[in-house]
Amino acid sequence: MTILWAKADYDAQDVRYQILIGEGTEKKMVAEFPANSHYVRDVKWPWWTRPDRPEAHQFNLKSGKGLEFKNGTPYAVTVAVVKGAERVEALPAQAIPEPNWVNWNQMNNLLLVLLFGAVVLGSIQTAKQRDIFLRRIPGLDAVDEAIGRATELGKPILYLTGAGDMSEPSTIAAAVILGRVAKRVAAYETDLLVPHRDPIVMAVCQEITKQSYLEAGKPDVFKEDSNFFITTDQFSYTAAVDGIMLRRKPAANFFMGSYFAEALLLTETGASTGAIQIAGTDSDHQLPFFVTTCDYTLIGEELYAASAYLSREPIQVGTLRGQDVGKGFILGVLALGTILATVGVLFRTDWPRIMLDLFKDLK
Amino acid sequence: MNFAERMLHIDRRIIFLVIGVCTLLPLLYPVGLAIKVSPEVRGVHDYIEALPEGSVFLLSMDYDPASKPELYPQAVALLRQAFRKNLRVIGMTLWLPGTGLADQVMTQVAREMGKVSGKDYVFLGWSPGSGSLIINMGQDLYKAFPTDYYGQPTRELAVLKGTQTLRDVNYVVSLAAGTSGIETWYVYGKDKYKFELGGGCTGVIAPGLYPLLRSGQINGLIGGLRGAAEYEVLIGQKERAVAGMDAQSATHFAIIVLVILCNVFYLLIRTSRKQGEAR
Amino acid sequence: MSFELLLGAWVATGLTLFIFTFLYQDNPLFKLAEHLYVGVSVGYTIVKDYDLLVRLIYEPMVKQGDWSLLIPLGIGTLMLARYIPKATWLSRIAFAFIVGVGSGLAIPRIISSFILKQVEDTVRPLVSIVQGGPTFTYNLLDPTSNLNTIVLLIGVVSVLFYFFFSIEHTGPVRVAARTGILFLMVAFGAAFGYTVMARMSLLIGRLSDLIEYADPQYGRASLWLGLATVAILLLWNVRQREQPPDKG
Amino acid sequence: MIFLRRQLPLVITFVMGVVFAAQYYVPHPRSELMLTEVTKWLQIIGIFALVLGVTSLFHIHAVKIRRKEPGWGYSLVLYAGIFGTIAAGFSYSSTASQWVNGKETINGIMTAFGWIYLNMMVPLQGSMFALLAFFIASAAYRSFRARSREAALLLIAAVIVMMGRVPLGEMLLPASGDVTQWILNVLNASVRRAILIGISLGAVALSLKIIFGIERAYLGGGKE
Repeated sequence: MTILWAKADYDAQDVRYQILIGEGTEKKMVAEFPANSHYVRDVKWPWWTRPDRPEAHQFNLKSGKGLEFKNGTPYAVTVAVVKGAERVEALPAQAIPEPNWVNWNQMNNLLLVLLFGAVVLGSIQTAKQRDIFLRRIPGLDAVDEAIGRATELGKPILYLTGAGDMSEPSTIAAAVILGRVAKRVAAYETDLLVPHRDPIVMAVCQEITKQSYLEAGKPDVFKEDSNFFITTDQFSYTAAVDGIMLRRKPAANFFMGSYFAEALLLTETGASTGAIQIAGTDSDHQLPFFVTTCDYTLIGEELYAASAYLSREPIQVGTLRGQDVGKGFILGVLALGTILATVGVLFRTDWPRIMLDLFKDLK
Repeated sequence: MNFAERMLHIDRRIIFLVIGVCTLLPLLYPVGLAIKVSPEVRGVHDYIEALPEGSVFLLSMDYDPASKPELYPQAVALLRQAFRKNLRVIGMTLWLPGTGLADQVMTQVAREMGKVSGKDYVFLGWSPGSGSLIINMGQDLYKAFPTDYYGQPTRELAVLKGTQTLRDVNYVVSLAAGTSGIETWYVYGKDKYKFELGGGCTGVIAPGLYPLLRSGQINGLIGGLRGAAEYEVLIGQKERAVAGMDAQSATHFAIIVLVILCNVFYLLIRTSRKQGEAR
Repeated sequence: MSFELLLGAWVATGLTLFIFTFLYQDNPLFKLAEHLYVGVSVGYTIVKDYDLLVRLIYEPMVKQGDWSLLIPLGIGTLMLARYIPKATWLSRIAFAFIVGVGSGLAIPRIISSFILKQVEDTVRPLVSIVQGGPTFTYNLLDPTSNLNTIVLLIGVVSVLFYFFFSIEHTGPVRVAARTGILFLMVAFGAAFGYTVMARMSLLIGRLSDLIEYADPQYGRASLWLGLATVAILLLWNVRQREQPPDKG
Repeated sequence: MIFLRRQLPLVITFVMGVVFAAQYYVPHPRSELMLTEVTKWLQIIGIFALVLGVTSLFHIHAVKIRRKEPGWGYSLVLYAGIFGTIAAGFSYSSTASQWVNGKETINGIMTAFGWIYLNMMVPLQGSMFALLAFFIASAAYRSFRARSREAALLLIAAVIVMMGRVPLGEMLLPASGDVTQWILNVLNASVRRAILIGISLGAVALSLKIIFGIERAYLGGGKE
């Protein structure tokens, strides 16, 4: 419940306001504060819900300690001014608390969700109808190079899909890229090893690998057990994969998907065997280790982009396009917002708020 | 293979040995270097210091044994300060494997400060759901945790009197070792239930939390063992974290020296190769 | 000292040393400790889960008669249907519920905390009012000074440019994206440095425990067990050499 | 049947997603109550998800032991770990004269379960992660080369932060502490913010696609 009243010229530190409330005639004081505080402007109201001019006073009453509002019961609320021994009470106002159905302050949030949703769905539609340009991702050339080298050396290729399950975007991307790698590998008839940490991811990857061998015209060289499950436990998995690296000495190691502390244990061991290492992850806390220990790293969203680039599937390409539009929009907001905020300070005007408030996180 | 190349391909077990020795020696023979306190650590400390007696302080120990060396000293320091200020302390964890550690640290510090479970503090233990658990606590604490860790009904505990939801909590600090930690508390908790939030975390995730610190989503951040050492300095009880800082200094310098050596050898190889090409 | 504490010290020391043998190379001692680790943590989870089942389901349902909890119980059971080949599809209903609620909860909250809030904090005026007049503050140590606002803005904008995929990186975009890479590298370097600190702290924690257990009151556990571990490793190495290498 | 198998999950996802996204904007007590209830359900369902993981682990090692695959002895150790911990978790503590029931301590007295936790689980997990300290050092030695301008920047930033976060560094190079603060607070924060915005857009897009049934990979397997 919000109480509002106009600013008075006697507002000063030594004058105090009291808030009184009661059911019927009996009123009790719930708050007292200096008269030069509790202005509307102290509270972050966006312009579309601001109840009064910024100079007005406001006080928020909430159910809580010593006060329990019942919905539908009328309450009498009033404000009193106290200065020294003087005390003036204003006429009480009637108020009936009603629960709100909509939090109007957050409408900018909803607006963004709807806008972004429309952009993403729209981009997917567009991608289904025509080609959308995607820039080349330099890391992908390294993939082909690594496969080529493994073939020359006659050594296997190790591909990891990370710690995530199929609901994570990075795992989905890792599975898509595996398809592409498998197709190349099939064409060269090189060995492929894909140890897994999640049974469902393994099942999905098995399908994808099989499909790739078919597409490469080499279904006869496909081995059912190139995808295999090790364990869900982080360190047992790591120890086992490290063992594979040391014994089989793969010529190329791929680390795609999401990773945790095990990342360094894997890439360091891989580097010690002299393999070409290519990583791609959106786990930003592990990126520094991939960047330093691997020959090439797809950073963050680059992983999603790589999978869209390779698959050319309209849904993925469209989503990527939608995200780009979103980023462009945010860039615009940042630029325009900074200019407006500066103008606001320089000329001490209030109108830039009309736009700035739209991009504030309000409750 | 020349000398530089051989040095670059040195058996890594020698490096392991160097690191081991550099950690062990200062632990055995400490020097006691001075520690400077950073503003983000002071943020948490000063906020607790300013809380009036009887305020509700919730400490969520969201870590597992793997992060004990960094976060356990932080928990000890925070609890000591909170108990000294006579705050009402609520302990809990979002990480299942951390339950025992959290229980141990609460019991130990409480005993040391002469505090009683149920009256001065409560340990709620663990419950699954992370984000949904926090929302649940924001709606009704007694429903989210019908009993505390020891099976006492929360509704009847003196320490929780008047604390029905997260809205009634004055300050929350999450000591986090990863996801289901500070961000979770912000997104599902502070965002809606408007308590003040501070954080402590392991060194690995600290850089990622700086945007939240900058934008005021958390009012302070204790980062890693170093942060814990700073906190121990602030509350004037120097212990494990401060003791570890010498070893930390030594290992950091060992690594810096290794990096410099690596680059020297690398440059040597590169120049000799260039000369070879020129010939 | 009680027997429990003493035994605890010896077990903890032994297991720590066994794990550290991995630094030498993968060996049976490490494998033993590692499998024990997995076993104990799984056992721990099971015990805690059971306790929770009692607290969250049994007590509210049977003692307080909150039968609405049958719904999550049912959905949870559907998840287990994954093990029955013919009924696997039932588990999809459970996944659909979890993922649906999760996605719904996430959308507005992510927009609020990670997009709006971050944009709000990046958009700041490039001048400040100091003593009534507009001034440009350039204190690097104050994160909110105008100079840092500009640096921050450049960083955010250039890194966002690097992550544009549907336009070619040429001309000004290329310049922005290159700047973005430089910012990325500095941030990664900082994170690396910070992580070094974290990992070293863990090692310090383990080693200070070992030092504590080397005390005579624990029967010098670390020293004796350390010697034993080294001896076993040597023995194993010798046996390993005698055997043909392709076994095990 | 086809509706049940294919359409029903999508319908459930859609309804749940839309309802709980909308809930955020509705502060009415009834909508809050619904949120409380369903989040509690999610907590309970979470337990079943853990069961899934544990069963698959049980299965794999049972197979190993039955087939006497190489290293099956270790699988026995694993089983011993599991059952030993469970037994301790449900044992009777004579010192506290009470059933342990999964408590590490009872009235401040450590139980057998607490003993296993403190003397086995804590040192094992801690040591596993401490191994990383050694690996990070060897990674720094072998890979931290100034191969390019970018690599050099990374290296310098890392060295400054390593110096700025320890007392010795601040003593030798007093500015390193301040520079570290600046790198973390400004440079690092700006990059993280950009990555955060990018990944958040990705996450929102994925959530939207899941709600509208465009993305179905989480349901497992493309075929039905």
